[in-house]
Amino acid sequence: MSANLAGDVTMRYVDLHPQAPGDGVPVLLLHGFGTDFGMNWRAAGWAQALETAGRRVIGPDLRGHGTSDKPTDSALYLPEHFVADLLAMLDESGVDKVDVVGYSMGSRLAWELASTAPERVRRVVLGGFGTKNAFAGTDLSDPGSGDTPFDTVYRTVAALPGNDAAALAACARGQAARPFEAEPPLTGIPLMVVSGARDALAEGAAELAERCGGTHVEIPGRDHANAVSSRAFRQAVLDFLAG
Amino acid sequence: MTELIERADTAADTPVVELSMQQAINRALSDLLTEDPEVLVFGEDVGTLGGVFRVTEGLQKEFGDKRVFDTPLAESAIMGMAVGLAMNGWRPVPELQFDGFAYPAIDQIVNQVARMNYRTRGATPMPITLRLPSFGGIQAPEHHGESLEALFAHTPGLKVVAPSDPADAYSLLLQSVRSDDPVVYMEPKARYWERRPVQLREPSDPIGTSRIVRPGRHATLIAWGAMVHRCVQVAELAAEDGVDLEVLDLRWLKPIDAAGLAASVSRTRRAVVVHEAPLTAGLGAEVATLVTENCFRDLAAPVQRVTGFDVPYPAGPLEPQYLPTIDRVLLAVQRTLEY
Amino acid sequence: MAQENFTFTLPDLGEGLVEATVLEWQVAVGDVVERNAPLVEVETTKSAVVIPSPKAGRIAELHAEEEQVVPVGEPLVTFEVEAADEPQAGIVGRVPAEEARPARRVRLRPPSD
Amino acid sequence: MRPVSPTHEPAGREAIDVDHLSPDLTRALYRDMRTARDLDTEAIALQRQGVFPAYVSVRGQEAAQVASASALDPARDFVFPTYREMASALAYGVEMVGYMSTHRALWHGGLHDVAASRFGAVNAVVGGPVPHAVGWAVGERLRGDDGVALAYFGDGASSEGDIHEAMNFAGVFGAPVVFFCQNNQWALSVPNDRQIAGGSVSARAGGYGMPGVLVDGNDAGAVHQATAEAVARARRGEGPSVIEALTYRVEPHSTSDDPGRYRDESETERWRDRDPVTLLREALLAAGHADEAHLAEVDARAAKEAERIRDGVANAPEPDGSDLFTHVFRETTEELTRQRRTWQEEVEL
Repeated sequence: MSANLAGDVTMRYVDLHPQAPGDGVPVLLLHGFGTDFGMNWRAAGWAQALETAGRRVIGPDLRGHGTSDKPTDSALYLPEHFVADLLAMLDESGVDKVDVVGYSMGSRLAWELASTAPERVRRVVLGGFGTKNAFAGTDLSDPGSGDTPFDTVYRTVAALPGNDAAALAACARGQAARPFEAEPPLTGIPLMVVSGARDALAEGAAELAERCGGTHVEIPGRDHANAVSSRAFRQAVLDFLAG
Repeated sequence: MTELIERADTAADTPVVELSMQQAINRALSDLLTEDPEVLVFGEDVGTLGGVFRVTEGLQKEFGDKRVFDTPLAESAIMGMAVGLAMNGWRPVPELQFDGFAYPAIDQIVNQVARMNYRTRGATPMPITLRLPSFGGIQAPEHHGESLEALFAHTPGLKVVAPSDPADAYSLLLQSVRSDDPVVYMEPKARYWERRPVQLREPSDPIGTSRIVRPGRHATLIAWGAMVHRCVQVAELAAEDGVDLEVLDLRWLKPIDAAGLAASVSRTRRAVVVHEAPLTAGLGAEVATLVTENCFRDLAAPVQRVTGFDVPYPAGPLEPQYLPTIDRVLLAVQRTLEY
Repeated sequence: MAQENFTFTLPDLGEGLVEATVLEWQVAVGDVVERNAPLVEVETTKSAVVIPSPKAGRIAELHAEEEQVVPVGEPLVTFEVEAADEPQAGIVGRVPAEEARPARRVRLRPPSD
Repeated sequence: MRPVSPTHEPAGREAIDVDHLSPDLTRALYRDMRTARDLDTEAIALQRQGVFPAYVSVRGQEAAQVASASALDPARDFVFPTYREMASALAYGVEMVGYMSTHRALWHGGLHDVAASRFGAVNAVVGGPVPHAVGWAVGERLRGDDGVALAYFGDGASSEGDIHEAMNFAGVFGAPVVFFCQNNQWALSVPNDRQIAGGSVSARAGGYGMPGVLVDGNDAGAVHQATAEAVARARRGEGPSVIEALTYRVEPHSTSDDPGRYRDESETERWRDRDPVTLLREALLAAGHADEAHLAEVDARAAKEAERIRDGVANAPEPDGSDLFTHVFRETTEELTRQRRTWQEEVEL
């Protein structure tokens, strides 16, 4: 039932081509919970940095976010629906393979995409993400009511203009319904994990990288909210993707 | 389901540059000469000198004197030559140096350019764009401050456009020159110099689309060319009084965006049309009629016109009293608000 | 070409934000920057953003330290930029002067509806 | 070829000779002039029968028109006519039913395909198309092609500012244009001495730095030679020239004109006697280019062709009302589409 319904949700995305194309593999940027491509990536300087590096950028607003449809049924936010959206988008854009860079919830989905369709992913970057269950201790029937790091995030983003609090709550419940499993590890695809040194939501980032045979980069002084815009993060990713 | 909402690439996503309208038109001409080897730019002083307003500066140097050339001083022959060049497969972009000098060429423009495609039943298209520095506001001598838009808009077979800012000047010129119909492209001289950050964009709206420059709720100010800027000034002042004015830049004076006018005025319920040309039989009458035809039931007040007076365009010192002033526009707005 | 200073103040980065924290400068005094090059990374209560440079020019002064909270509208950075050429009039007429604040006599009353 | 010194008042019939031209050419000139004469006669009749609202006769100007148009190459040149160039169109190979339809007022400019025939639309603004010829010719040179533009205009049009502007442009740009003035001595009711200051259009060429010649416009051989020389010169890249062919409009300005109000019938009679078709016929016989039997056969065929064109144009369908809207723009506008709907609902019914 939900599979059929999933077809009714439209995910909207942007496709930015550099003026001087370099690497032929596009970079897929997956934003975090409660934000969108413009806020998470473009405003944080990523679109411009990748454009300058000659990289084509594909940037979806994940379902429930930004310009995309925002259903309020949590069954429509299971990770496999997001992965199906992303694969449909890649097919529509005629893209075989991407480098995928996720942040927070976007990292979880990058992991799922790479596990489901490893042939479509060349390299993967997981930002603001670790082994910790992001929803631990949160009452998802009433997110934002408690004091967990996720409650704090939820309260901030639910108040942002353009966001639909009910859709975001449904999204949280859908994600939580399939808790993240770091097993089996993601091997065979070069992987990097990046996290702010003060990011409570990215506990276990280094461990996750190690399990997958990847590298871990820590951004000093940064937390979950502000690691994404740091120059050190961008530079680390540009180097990793170019290598 | 997925849906692409933005595709940016080299052409569409050019960097923001600071340009005057002069420079934006120059860029457009340069890009047109580059993209289409059939584009020719000619007129009085457009070559070596680069135009009396420097709009064609550097183009002859870049593209050679076969693509960008000076003609003798004869407006009728400039337009007649454009007809012949078009018949021979070229895409002429003639300049007539000033609005008032278009009158000697009216025979060629009206009798020949405008109807050649019609009279030959499509055998000889006229993809001619006449660039015409137009309107007043620079205290120029007589015959250098005329507004001919009603005359051109009244001529079957012509399309007429007047940009109001550098970004529009660029994309509307691309659109005009690429059109296979003859277009009179009226450049508001008074807006030539102000520099603005501009993203040079490919035209995205179809020919005949207006643009909301400033959204508002209480009344729509309708203008084109330099009067758009005047209306924006008025709207900013009105905002201090708690009056929220929408400014609609008509852009295309033929075809006129009747739907765009209707959409705006049926929301705001009041309209004031502002132009430099004299009142009687000016294009404001056409705009007012379109608004009345399409929004009669929504209108809270009759459409107001603020225009030049029915007098010959005056000498410099009187120009500020002839052109629609801020107070005259504000008074017209007040009349619609208090009707 | 003549040089002039241009001071860029912290813009409102979202609806109704009143301040932002400077996270990291991406330029230093003396640097020559292009328009739209990354200028400074700031964080608001809503998000962290990189502000692109509004001007091309040389950085003359940074008005805030990293970690410092800057209210919207306060100076952020001063550029030394090339002064724009004075526009030259055409063969006839004058370049219209741009009034800083246009004069008016008429005051409006908002409509009741 | 004997030197000609055409005058406004012919002393007599002044026989012409065509020894300098090939028999094939002179026979073709005769055929086209004869056909044009017959078609002209048919057209005047059609006007009197109420088929044409009006007609402008070319009678007496057949040599000037046919012999000049025959000096061009319809595959690469382009003709810019006014409204009295029926014989030129015929000699140039224009589809004549379409061309003549303008006189039946089926379509302004005519229904012939201007682009394919390389013969411009009939144009009532005399002088107006002359700058077009210059533009076309400049375009030809810009592309590196060797086509030549020939612009027809009359003694009346020579007073128009556009003629001056066009000649000056052509001189400045070195454009391959032949400015062909058919001086038929009467601009409607105004004679040359009230029209042309200085008395000569061809003499003005010198002021533009181009050659100008005056030829006997009723002498097909002379017209052809002068035009061929001007065309060859232009084709070689040596620029424009002016030809003034002195002839005479023996018919009224148009079928609705009364020349009795402004000119003496005896003058007209003297020019009727110098009929260019008769002069050429006699010259062909004298030169041995054709015999009576051949000419009789040509005459018969010309009459038949004129009838074919006459019947074609008389029976041509009237344009559909929707044609009002069809060619106003290449890309039509919403407003015009709306007006077309109004036409459908309120006029077509």
